[in-house]
Amino acid sequence: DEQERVFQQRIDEGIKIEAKDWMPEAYRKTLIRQISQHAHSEIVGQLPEGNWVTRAPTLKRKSILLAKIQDEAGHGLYLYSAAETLGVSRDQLLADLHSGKAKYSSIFNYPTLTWADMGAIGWLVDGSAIINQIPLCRCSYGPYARAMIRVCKEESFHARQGYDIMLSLCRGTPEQKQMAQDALNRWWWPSLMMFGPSDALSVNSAQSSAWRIKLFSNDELRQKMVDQTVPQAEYLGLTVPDPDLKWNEQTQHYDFGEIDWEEFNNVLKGNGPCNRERLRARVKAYEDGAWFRDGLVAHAEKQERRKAQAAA
Amino acid sequence: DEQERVFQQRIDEGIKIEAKDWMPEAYRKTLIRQISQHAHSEIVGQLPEGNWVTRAPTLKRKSILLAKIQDEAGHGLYLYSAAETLGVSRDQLLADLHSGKAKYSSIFNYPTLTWADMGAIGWLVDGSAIINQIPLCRCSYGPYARAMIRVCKEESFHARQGYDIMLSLCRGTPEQKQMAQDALNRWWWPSLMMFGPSDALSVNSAQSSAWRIKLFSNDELRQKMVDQTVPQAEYLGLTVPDPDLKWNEQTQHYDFGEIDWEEFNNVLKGNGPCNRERLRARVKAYEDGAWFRDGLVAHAEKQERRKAQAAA
Amino acid sequence: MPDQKFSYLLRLADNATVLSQRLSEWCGKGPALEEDMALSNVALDLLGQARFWYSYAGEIEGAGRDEDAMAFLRDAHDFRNLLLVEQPNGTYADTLARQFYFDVWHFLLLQKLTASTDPRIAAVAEKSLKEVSYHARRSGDLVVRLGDGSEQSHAMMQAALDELWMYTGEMFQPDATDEAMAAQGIAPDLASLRAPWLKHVGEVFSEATLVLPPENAWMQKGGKQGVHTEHLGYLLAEMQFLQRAYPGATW
Amino acid sequence: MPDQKFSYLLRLADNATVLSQRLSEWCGKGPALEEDMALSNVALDLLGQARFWYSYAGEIEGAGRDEDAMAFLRDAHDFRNLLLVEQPNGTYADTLARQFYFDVWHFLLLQKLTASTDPRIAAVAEKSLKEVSYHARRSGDLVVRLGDGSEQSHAMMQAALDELWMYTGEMFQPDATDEAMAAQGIAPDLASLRAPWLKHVGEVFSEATLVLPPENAWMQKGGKQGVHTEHLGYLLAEMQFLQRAYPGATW
Repeated sequence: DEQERVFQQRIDEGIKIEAKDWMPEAYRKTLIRQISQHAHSEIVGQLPEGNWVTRAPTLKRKSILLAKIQDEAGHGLYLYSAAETLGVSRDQLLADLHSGKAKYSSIFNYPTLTWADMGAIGWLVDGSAIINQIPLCRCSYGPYARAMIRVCKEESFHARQGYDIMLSLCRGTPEQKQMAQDALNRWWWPSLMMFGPSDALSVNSAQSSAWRIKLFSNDELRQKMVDQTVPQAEYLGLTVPDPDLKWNEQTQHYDFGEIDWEEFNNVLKGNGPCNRERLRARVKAYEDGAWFRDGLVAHAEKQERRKAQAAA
Repeated sequence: DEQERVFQQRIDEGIKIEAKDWMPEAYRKTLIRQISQHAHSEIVGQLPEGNWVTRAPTLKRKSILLAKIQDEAGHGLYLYSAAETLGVSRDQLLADLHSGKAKYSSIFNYPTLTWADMGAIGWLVDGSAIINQIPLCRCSYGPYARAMIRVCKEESFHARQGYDIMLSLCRGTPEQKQMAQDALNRWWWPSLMMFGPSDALSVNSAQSSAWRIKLFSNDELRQKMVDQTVPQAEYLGLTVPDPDLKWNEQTQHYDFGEIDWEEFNNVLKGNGPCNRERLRARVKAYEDGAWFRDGLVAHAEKQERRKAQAAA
Repeated sequence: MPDQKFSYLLRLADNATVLSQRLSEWCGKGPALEEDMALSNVALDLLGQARFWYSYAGEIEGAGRDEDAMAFLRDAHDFRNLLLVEQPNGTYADTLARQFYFDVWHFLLLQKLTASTDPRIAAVAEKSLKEVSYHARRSGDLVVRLGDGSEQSHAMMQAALDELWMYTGEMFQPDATDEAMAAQGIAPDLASLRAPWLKHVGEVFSEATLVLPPENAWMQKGGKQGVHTEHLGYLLAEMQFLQRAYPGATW
Repeated sequence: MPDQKFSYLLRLADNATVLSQRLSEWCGKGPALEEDMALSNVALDLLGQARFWYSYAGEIEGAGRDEDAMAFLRDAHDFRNLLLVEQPNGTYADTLARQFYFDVWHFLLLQKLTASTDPRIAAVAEKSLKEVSYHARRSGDLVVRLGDGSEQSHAMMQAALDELWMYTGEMFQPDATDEAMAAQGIAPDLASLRAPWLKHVGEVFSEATLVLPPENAWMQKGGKQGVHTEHLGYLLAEMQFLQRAYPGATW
């Protein structure tokens, strides 16, 4: 149809789509799903790190971690706002998260067991997130692209901070280095899984590519992450937990082992170590906070009425 | 009246009153109040010590402390049973505790702030309790006297264990000794207050004496505690926090300073550091446990019905 | 291979320590005085067992670590307890569910350990078995009475038992340490405990009018290898505070 | 008397540390995203202030203790914070009530400290005052909106404010340290803060349609002298775990 043709042409010409522009319903829906999933990930992602804020080992590290989590709440806000431009409310999005209908990144269903996990999450998880997100700064939907620009700037800061934690641990006592290695062992594979199923199994990618809301394939991005991270691990003196990992002179990339997709699918299905806790923590926060939100609304309404009465 | 005369005569002759014997209503009421207050003290008294079970410094100390608190629950049981012989139910007694109508020993409204408090409570609080309770093993009401015999035997064990904690601390590092001194500083005066107001201000004592449910005056017992405890403190190398304390050659007792009865009355009125927490913790335990108790009752009733049906 | 035996003993000891720690959190807060006393009893038995296992482990290690060094000076990743026992107390139904699953397994395990080729393990198991057979009787009995009790107690027991089910798989999943112990006759083949456990648990569920969760449900694992849930770190921070804050002191 | 100044600085630092620790327990669990961010903001400001005060205290002491030695290697009886700030988070209403009482006092105190005869204290106070004036505006504003909000929010705010009232007396009760500081012009006369505090708090209560608890109510005390409530020990056990478990490590 003509509208769709014009719409696709704008995208092909690199013109941003804005909230008030016409767009195909499928484009709107896909974007809402993608942006809200991303927003939910920021919000749920506060929890595994929040688990160590009260136990951060120094006041400075505590400040940095707290500020990082605060940034994540901020990212959640930008992204919910971006989703709202597509005609859905934050409350509706949260309801979908709480009911289990909407997803968030599976990586946050793993537990944070030592302080080194704060390093590994920054380094590997934020590192992977950035690789995923940088292309989205150029995606076709304007509000999303602009939100991603802000997000990426802060994320790269977080990734550096995470690496700095790892560096301190690796230069520290043998126990600290062991902690760092253990964290790498536990977070390596889940971080690779963050890029999603391999291209062969990935659905819906073609349409998303055409719409320019998916700019690289999962496997391309995953390879980029491996290539970028392995030398960093070497610099730390840590061993990547993959016996098949080796540099390939021909491809000029690292070859790496087979991902355990059964584990990936299980975590996705709700069987990760912390799926239950994460969702419950969010639902509890929301439900416990109902009186607070309602109270503020009640006050605002009273003020409105008073203003109206004063004006009358 | 004749019944009362005979009753008093039995008491004077040292014959025990038993549950089925006739007794004046005031005797029954006074006993219920006294025994239940004592039972409540055992139950509430679990809380300040329970506060350190999870933080006991060795497995052995943890076992000893846990066993001690278990004994206290047991004492609560004996004492509630003794009170029940007077025609009141445990549920009614607990309701009175929870509503604030019944009292428990004010000493448990002080916080336990360090491990040394486990020592000080055993040494000073259980020590004072024993001095209070030993005479009651010979009180006029049989079920109460028999409960007290069991209680006192275990309490003296607890007091020794508490002293042993103090001894270890006083022979330990300077920080540990400081901990012990600090605990003595905080528990000394409240322990003296456990014996109640000074005789001059004490009400109802005459009748209780005649009934042989109060065998010594508050001040006599308090003096006994001071005389017994001061040399123990000296052996530990600790300083009793009373500048007026000194041996009196003439009386062959220790003279000691004025008790701050304003503090005593304030704690009694509910203004102690932990009155609110203690009572709330008990009420919460009781309310949270309602489904459990109800479930057991429901099961027992089902079993009864099944038995009746099988018999029919 | 003393290293494997050392690891194995730590598992026994850590299970007992962590579970007794959880139980002692109930101190003075149980639903009835009788329950306060019974829970303390179980906690005390487990503490006693932990002390035996730690002492033996320490002797095998030969590095001079006593029971308290073992319990208070290892961090979470060195703990080898089952995920089940570190789960928070929750409601009293949750606490009972956790206890019931563990007790039945513990009983079956100790029963086999009485025939261990290691005479010291056999002796401690013998002594512990008496205690644990009481634990298992008690928790099973309560599951029956509450499951077949009021509507509310039935619902609460079912929810609690469902909730913890995913932590039971680990009890029967042998790893290299378990296999080495079995090969030497020191400990039984773990997998062999599964059928009797399921049978006993199933009977209790049935008497309690409760529904057994699906046998093939997804199971969590990692505790025996030191990969725990987020709960253990908090438990240890509290439990170990004094030993950590006053290193070298005698208490 | 550097010792008195050292003690005084610890009070300022410990208040900030303990309260920021409590606030950070809310991390990711607030009633709205905006609140999560605002609480983190306040916690971050307080952490920053704590670091300044600790560093200065460490310099005065001259024993080589840095901010982390102060925060992580002292036990509860050495902490000098007000009882108010160590109280558990409770509901969000409890957290807000605690914050409101503290913020107003903190603001009034810092305002006076900007005129301290100790130039370093004056400078830190100056910087902190900007942050804390925002804290006090924010918490006062929320008390008004929730007090004059729904029936439920009104009831919850009133209950929370009543509940914590007994911990406010200590803020205005000078002891020897406070008096020494006042005599040297380093800090204000604490008692002089009471009237303006009551005035401001009273105005907020009134705008919030809340009832001010009785001025002459019984007040708890002890925090400034190191005699705390039972809550602080648990807070520190958690907060200090890593520094205690890995002594001497650099993070």
